[in-house]
Amino acid sequence: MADTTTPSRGFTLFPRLSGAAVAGILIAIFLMAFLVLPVAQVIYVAFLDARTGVFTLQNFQDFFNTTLFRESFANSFYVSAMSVVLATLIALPLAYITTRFNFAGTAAIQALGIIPLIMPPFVGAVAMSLLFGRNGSINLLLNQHFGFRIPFMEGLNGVILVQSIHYFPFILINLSASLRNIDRSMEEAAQNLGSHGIRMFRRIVFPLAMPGYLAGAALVFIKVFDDLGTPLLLNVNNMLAPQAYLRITGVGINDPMGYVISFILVAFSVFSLWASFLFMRGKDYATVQKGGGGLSRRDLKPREKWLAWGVILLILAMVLSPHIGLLLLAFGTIWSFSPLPDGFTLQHFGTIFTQSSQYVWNTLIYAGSAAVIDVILGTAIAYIVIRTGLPGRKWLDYMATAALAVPGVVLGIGYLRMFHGIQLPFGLGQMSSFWGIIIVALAVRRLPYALRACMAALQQVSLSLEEAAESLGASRSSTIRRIVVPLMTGGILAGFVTSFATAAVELSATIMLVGRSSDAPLAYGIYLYMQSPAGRGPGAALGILAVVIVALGSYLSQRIIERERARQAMTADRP
Amino acid sequence: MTLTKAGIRIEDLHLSFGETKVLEGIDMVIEPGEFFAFLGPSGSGKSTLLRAIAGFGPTPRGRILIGDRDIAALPPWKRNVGMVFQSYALWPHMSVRRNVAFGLEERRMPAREIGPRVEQALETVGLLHLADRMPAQLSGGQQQRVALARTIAIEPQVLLLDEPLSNLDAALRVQMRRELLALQRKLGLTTIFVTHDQEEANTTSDRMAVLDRGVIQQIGTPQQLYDHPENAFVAGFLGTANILKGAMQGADFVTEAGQRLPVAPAAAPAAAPAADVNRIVLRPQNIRIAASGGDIMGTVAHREFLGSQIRYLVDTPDGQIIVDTLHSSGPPPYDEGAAVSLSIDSQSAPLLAD
Amino acid sequence: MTLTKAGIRIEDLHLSFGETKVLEGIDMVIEPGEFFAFLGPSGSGKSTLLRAIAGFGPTPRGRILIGDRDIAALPPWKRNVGMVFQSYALWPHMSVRRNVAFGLEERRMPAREIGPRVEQALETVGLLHLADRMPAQLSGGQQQRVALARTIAIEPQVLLLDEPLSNLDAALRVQMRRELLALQRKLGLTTIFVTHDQEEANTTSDRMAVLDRGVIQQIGTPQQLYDHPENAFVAGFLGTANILKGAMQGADFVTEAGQRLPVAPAAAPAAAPAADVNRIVLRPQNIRIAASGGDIMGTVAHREFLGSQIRYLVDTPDGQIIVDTLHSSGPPPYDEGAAVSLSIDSQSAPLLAD
Amino acid sequence: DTVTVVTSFPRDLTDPFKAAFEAAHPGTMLEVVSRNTNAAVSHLQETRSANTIDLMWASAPDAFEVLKEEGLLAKVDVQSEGIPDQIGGYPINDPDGSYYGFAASGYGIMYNTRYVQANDLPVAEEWDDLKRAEYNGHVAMSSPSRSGTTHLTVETLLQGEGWDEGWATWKWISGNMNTVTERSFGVPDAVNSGATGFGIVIDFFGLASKASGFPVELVYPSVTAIVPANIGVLANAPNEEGAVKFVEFLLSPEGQKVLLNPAIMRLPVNPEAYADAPENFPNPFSEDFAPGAIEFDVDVSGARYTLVNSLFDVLVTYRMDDLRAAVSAVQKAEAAHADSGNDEAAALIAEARALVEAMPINAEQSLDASFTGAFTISRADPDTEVVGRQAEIEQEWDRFAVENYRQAKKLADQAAALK
Ligand SMILES: Nc1ncnc2c1ncn2[C@@H]1O[C@H](COP(=O)(O)OP(=O)(O)OP(=O)(O)O)[C@@H](O)[C@H]1O
Ligand SMILES: Nc1ncnc2c1ncn2[C@@H]1O[C@H](COP(=O)(O)OP(=O)(O)OP(=O)(O)O)[C@@H](O)[C@H]1O
Ligand SMILES: [Mg+2]
Ligand SMILES: [Mg+2]
Repeated sequence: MADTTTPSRGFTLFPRLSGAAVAGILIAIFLMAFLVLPVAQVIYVAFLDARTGVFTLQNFQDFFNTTLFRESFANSFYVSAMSVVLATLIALPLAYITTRFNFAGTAAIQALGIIPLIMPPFVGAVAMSLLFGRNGSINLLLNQHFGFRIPFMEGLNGVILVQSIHYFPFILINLSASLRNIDRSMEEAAQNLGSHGIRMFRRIVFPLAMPGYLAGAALVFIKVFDDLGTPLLLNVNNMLAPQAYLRITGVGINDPMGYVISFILVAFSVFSLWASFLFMRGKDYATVQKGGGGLSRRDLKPREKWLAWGVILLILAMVLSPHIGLLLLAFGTIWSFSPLPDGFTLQHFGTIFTQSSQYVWNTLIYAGSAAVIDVILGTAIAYIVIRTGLPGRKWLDYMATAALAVPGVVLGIGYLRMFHGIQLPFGLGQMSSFWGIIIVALAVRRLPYALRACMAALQQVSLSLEEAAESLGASRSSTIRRIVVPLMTGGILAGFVTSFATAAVELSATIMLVGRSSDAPLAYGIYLYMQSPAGRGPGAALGILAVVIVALGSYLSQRIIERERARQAMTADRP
Repeated sequence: MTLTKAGIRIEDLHLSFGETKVLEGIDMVIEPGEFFAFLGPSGSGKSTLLRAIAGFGPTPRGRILIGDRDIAALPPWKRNVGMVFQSYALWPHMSVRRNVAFGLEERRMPAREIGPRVEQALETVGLLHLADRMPAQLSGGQQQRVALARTIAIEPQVLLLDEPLSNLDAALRVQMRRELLALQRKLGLTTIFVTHDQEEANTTSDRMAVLDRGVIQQIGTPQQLYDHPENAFVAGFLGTANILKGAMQGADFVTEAGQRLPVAPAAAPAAAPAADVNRIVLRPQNIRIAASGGDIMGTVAHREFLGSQIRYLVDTPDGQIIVDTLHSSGPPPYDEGAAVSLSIDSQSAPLLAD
Repeated sequence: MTLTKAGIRIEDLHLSFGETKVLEGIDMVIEPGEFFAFLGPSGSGKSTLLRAIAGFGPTPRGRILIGDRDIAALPPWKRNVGMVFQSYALWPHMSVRRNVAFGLEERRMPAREIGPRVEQALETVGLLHLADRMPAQLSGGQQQRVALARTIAIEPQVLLLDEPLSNLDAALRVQMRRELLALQRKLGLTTIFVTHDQEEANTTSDRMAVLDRGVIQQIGTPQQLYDHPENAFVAGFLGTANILKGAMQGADFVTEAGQRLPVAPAAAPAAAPAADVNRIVLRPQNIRIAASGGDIMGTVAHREFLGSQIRYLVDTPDGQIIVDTLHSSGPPPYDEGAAVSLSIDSQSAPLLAD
Repeated sequence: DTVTVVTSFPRDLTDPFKAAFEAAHPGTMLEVVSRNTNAAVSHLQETRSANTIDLMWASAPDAFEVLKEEGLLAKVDVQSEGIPDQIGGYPINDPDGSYYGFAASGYGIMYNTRYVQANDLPVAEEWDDLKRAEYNGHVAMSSPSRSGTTHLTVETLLQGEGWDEGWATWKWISGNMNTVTERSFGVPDAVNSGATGFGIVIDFFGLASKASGFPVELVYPSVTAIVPANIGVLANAPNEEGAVKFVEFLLSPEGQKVLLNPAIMRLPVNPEAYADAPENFPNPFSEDFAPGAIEFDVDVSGARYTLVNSLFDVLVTYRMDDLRAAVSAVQKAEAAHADSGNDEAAALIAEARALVEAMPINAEQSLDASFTGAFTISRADPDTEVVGRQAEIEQEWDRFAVENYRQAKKLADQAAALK
């Protein structure tokens, strides 16, 4: 503090940059190098005349002239919007009950709530169709006893159902984190003025939790819009993302429309995000300001308790059904055209047991590191966007979020194009086949999840808490480290859990980048099994293993959140 | 809403946060329509008691009755008590107007009646012109007034105020206090007011309770408490007091330094025999300071300008004695270090026994 | 940290929130080691000005110098000004002890020195016994004291306090005020204090500035401001004032109702010629009330018990006049409706011109 | 000494070969990198500058064609004996020696016995059977653009029945489908789990599923495509010598025997290997296997490869709902007038059928280089002038299909409404 010289106005080679600016520039470089440029390397053909290679917008004109694409756009939009609605209906009661009441097993329910995100590729689809398909268990039973079927999985509605069951945890996690950040007195004031229950939730609690809800809802919307796996597995082709995928990945096909669609997906994702920003603008939702603590929890009356359990179990049964199917698949022998497998066996687990420890470790390392990178970047970007005036800061957010719209293959091919042939030092070999690049790819693809959570968390921290630290002499970085980050803990952990859980079962980018089978993660192993009829059981068993590992991880994080919350809250609020 | 005046009766109320006992055996009766104050030092349990009446915080042991109804088991929103929070607790996502309208909307009041009611409440607190701001755009005092408007708008049966005026300047405070009193009288609201400011408590409340460490020290009208404090805590808490040790000798109180002060028989606490009296409470304004000719000699140790008064701290054989004199324009007559003589009007000075 | 005393100079400071102008042309010099107060009504811009000095809020136009250094461009943490926030801003995730230790840790003080310093700061605010609680477990006043302890612990060059005592009771406030003053004197901290309580400003500050709507009305010592207000706002804001309209006739001031009041020549504002004088400020304590024999006749409209004083609102031909009398034990002498007569000590009453 | 192979084959196939190869060549390690065919091709294309892979090992002949076109395959000298030139009319090895067939697969109809029983369906044995109304909603296949082997099936029918008849067959079959899957493995999955009754699949999916215990059967229709599964050594292979060693092992009698492993179930290309085959194991070299097998014209197939895929996607995959609606309307109308002798209705139905079957282009156009060039940019001959853009043409076809299907449904509904 002694050498507080006034900044010299003389000639300097480098302009003086604040720490935030340096961080911003570094993040921009990272995103440029590992997202924008690789993707641009692939999708620039959208702007080229397919034959002459000269710049043209003709392809975009073709896009808008094509009925199929216009229909696909409308379908994608409809499916995304409806998925948000359905996901909200699922997530709201869970978030509400577990954060607002003293409820046994809150941590367990919150951890279970994340499991739907951990849907291993391929196996999930098989499990779903065995349960809900036209000849799945439920329809077989219905048909047998009542003579009708419910088309759960057919057409766009099937996509909506599966997507909302799959992605509602985004809303659940972010909304819960937000709910926990609301100052107790906000709600007491409302109760005092005669409001309570659902009404109070709608008018006071929910609006205050809006940053978290919007973060989750935006994720669900954009993710569903950009997702290709689920529609493809349900064989729904006339949506945008599957169209892009089918056109990009056909062997030997060189159709520029795939890249045009990819570009439009990215642009639309950024647009949706911008729209959600507009919605949030000028709304200051920080309520933690006086050193008061956390939302208060109420005890449930016995009747309410039964009701709450009923609702929760119903929802859990619904959203966990794919995993129940997975479990049956993993323990079942043959399961074909019957409500339940013909028999049960432990053999599939025996099969994978000998081979999968490598997969497990790789998955933990890849997904764990990627999630750590994500929360660090997410926190930094959130801080830069919300708390600094750096020019162009919003673009960090747009860029990072655009990753949602980039199909994994595109990123994978982009990485190969960018990094192949770059020899790493220390005998690490080719950059493109180095396992570290898988981590980077996972981190880039899952960054939007962590970022949204971090943004929501920061929005709820009152500026005056930071100002207090600064006035006590804490520099920006120290304030961030000691005040901002701890106060964001809930949101950061939420981001970590989502990134980790989803990265653990990611396949599309990794399958391009895995150089050696000893570097492969779990999802890759599942893929290997699921290529043959005999591999279905072991594949499902490996899927179960993935789910269990990730669920354990998220349960532990949940416990940490709960403990942290309890430490801050009034001691006597708990039983 | 039927606006029958409702009294409050609190019986043997105990409350603790985990291990920390915060309220211990509170008993009090607040009459219907009364303006009642809780006065006490920081951390004495005022807010906790108020919150218990409103239905917040840990569940207390004991009974709380509003009118004839035991409300201890009712949830907050069924109690029909309005509360102004010490931390304001304005909802940041709603404009001032919508904050104030909230309670009325919750009561399903027709929209066309809500508008005028809201404006009237904002008018009362002098913030009508800021009705469309968001809370974050208001100063501390303005936020506090919005919180007040929000609660009075619903005209509750019982009004609880937790230091509602602590962030306002004197002029505004006096004005708000009058408005509040007028409103209270008009509606006949039973009102409880938490404050640490005894002038505020004195001027507004019909009666008040002095709390210390979760125990009620005394209940009475402001003047009763001021003139007949039952213990040193109350005497000291309600205005500045010089408390001199000594004992009764006949009709006089003799200080430790031997100064003989004549006292009125009514000054001794009703319950205590004269033999137990061991302290006398001398109010600073009841001591006259002069260059000479008084009862007690001393030197001015310190002088403070209070505005309308000048306060002298005078060292005497009986310890330091505080003396207040009215301030007229110009330099105060006695400087620090000056030798002065104090004459004491001890006729009505309260006496204390342990 | 070198503890050279540093003065503060503010030159032509303007600040607005978007369209709303909040500070307009603030100029002031605060001497090194001075205890300075900002006084003003709610929403007048006190907090905004203080925050601008600390480096928060919208960037102002104008200059702020601490010592000789223009700090307007420095980030808050390089300014070495400690600030206590009106909203406390305690960190909910840290215990009281860790809240207080924070600033010291940031200054890289060795751990073994931090412990005692923290305890000492907590001792000063009387909260050592609660050192291991979390902020949410404290009462409002306790939270405010932690915020204070947190700031004084770092012994900054300049100390900014935003209503640091507003949630404390009178006794504690007086005590804290003394502690603060002692600390300030000991360390020679230049201190700025925002308050809406003129008694607080009077008793602690060396000088003070009265703000209204973002403009400084007057700067001076408390007694200067009280005795020689430059305008009606200052006169009214610093203590209760009866302001009567009228005009000078020779050496006397004649009220609108024709009452002739002799005044001292020094009472008129320095700048204004006698012909412009049109109002006189009468302090309530400088008016004596009696059953008869005074200058002005009136009836008691209202009576308030203030503790050490009794306040009468008396209706007279010159309007309602407030009169304060000292309270001794027993019922006050005049009831509402009683006919009384006021004698006015107008010799030193300040005069105002527009 | 490590040989690195990139493959789309499941573990069930690669593990036995790895074990057998390493046993036969002690000291040589087989490193298997698994990728689906698309990813493998993209990967090889992108990493050509510093290739780390020795061998490409996969089914789809078209993937090898792409690699060959781009010069990614090395021409190596491989010693093998007893392997004929052709199997089922399809050449086993690349004529230029860029890649080698090591096993053959036929196409067949796989069905779930429980499903068939529950729905009381007859077993479909020929492609034409699948056109019948009773199979409506019970069939699945994958899109030819997603699976090279499916493409061969489609093309086989087009060559065997002729362009227009071939397409007509595919459209009527497709009208009975409940799904067109994106992965070729999606079809056996659907049949195995009973989601659908019949699947058009490559034979080993059916054989291996049955071997794994699923209640499924496979039948070979008389017109079938026999497709070799291939292996090729990559240009600049880091270990070319080892790579050749592995190819030779694969083609050797020991290697061919591994194919009969119940989890693999592919047809060896060496006729002698069938001597050890289990009973009822299909033998493509036998007389009675697929008597209707046609002489497959590889050149025709190659010339319109992407065009056929695109045509199938636009007319069938992406317009599944419209096609299904039209087809079932026609089927209903036909059922209603099966023996009513109503001429008006018959005429309407015939018109509707013609609309469903109508194709936007004819066989000649499908082979016109200036037209197909729009679909094969990278492989187009620079001298041919290309007319139109793929997107433009596809939009045209799409309009054609939607309009025809709509019209066909209308006419069929009209017919059905007639007495
Ligand atoms: N973010 C903001 N946007 C617009 N106006 C604001 C904002 N913050 C404060 N103001 C306005 O600026 C004025 C000065 O506010 P400031 O907080 O400085 O008042 P103050 O003097 O500290 O008042 P108090 O004693 O009530 O705390 C007020 O009228 C307030 O409404
Ligand atoms: N959650 C809690 N856990 C433990 N102790 C608590 C908790 N909340 C309050 N307390 C303690 O209870 C006591 C009474 O608190 P309360 O808020 O009622 O004080 P108060 O009289 O309103 O004081 P103030 O004037 O400072 O607001 C205080 O000593 C406080 O530290
Ligand atoms: Mg309190
Ligand atoms: Mg303020």
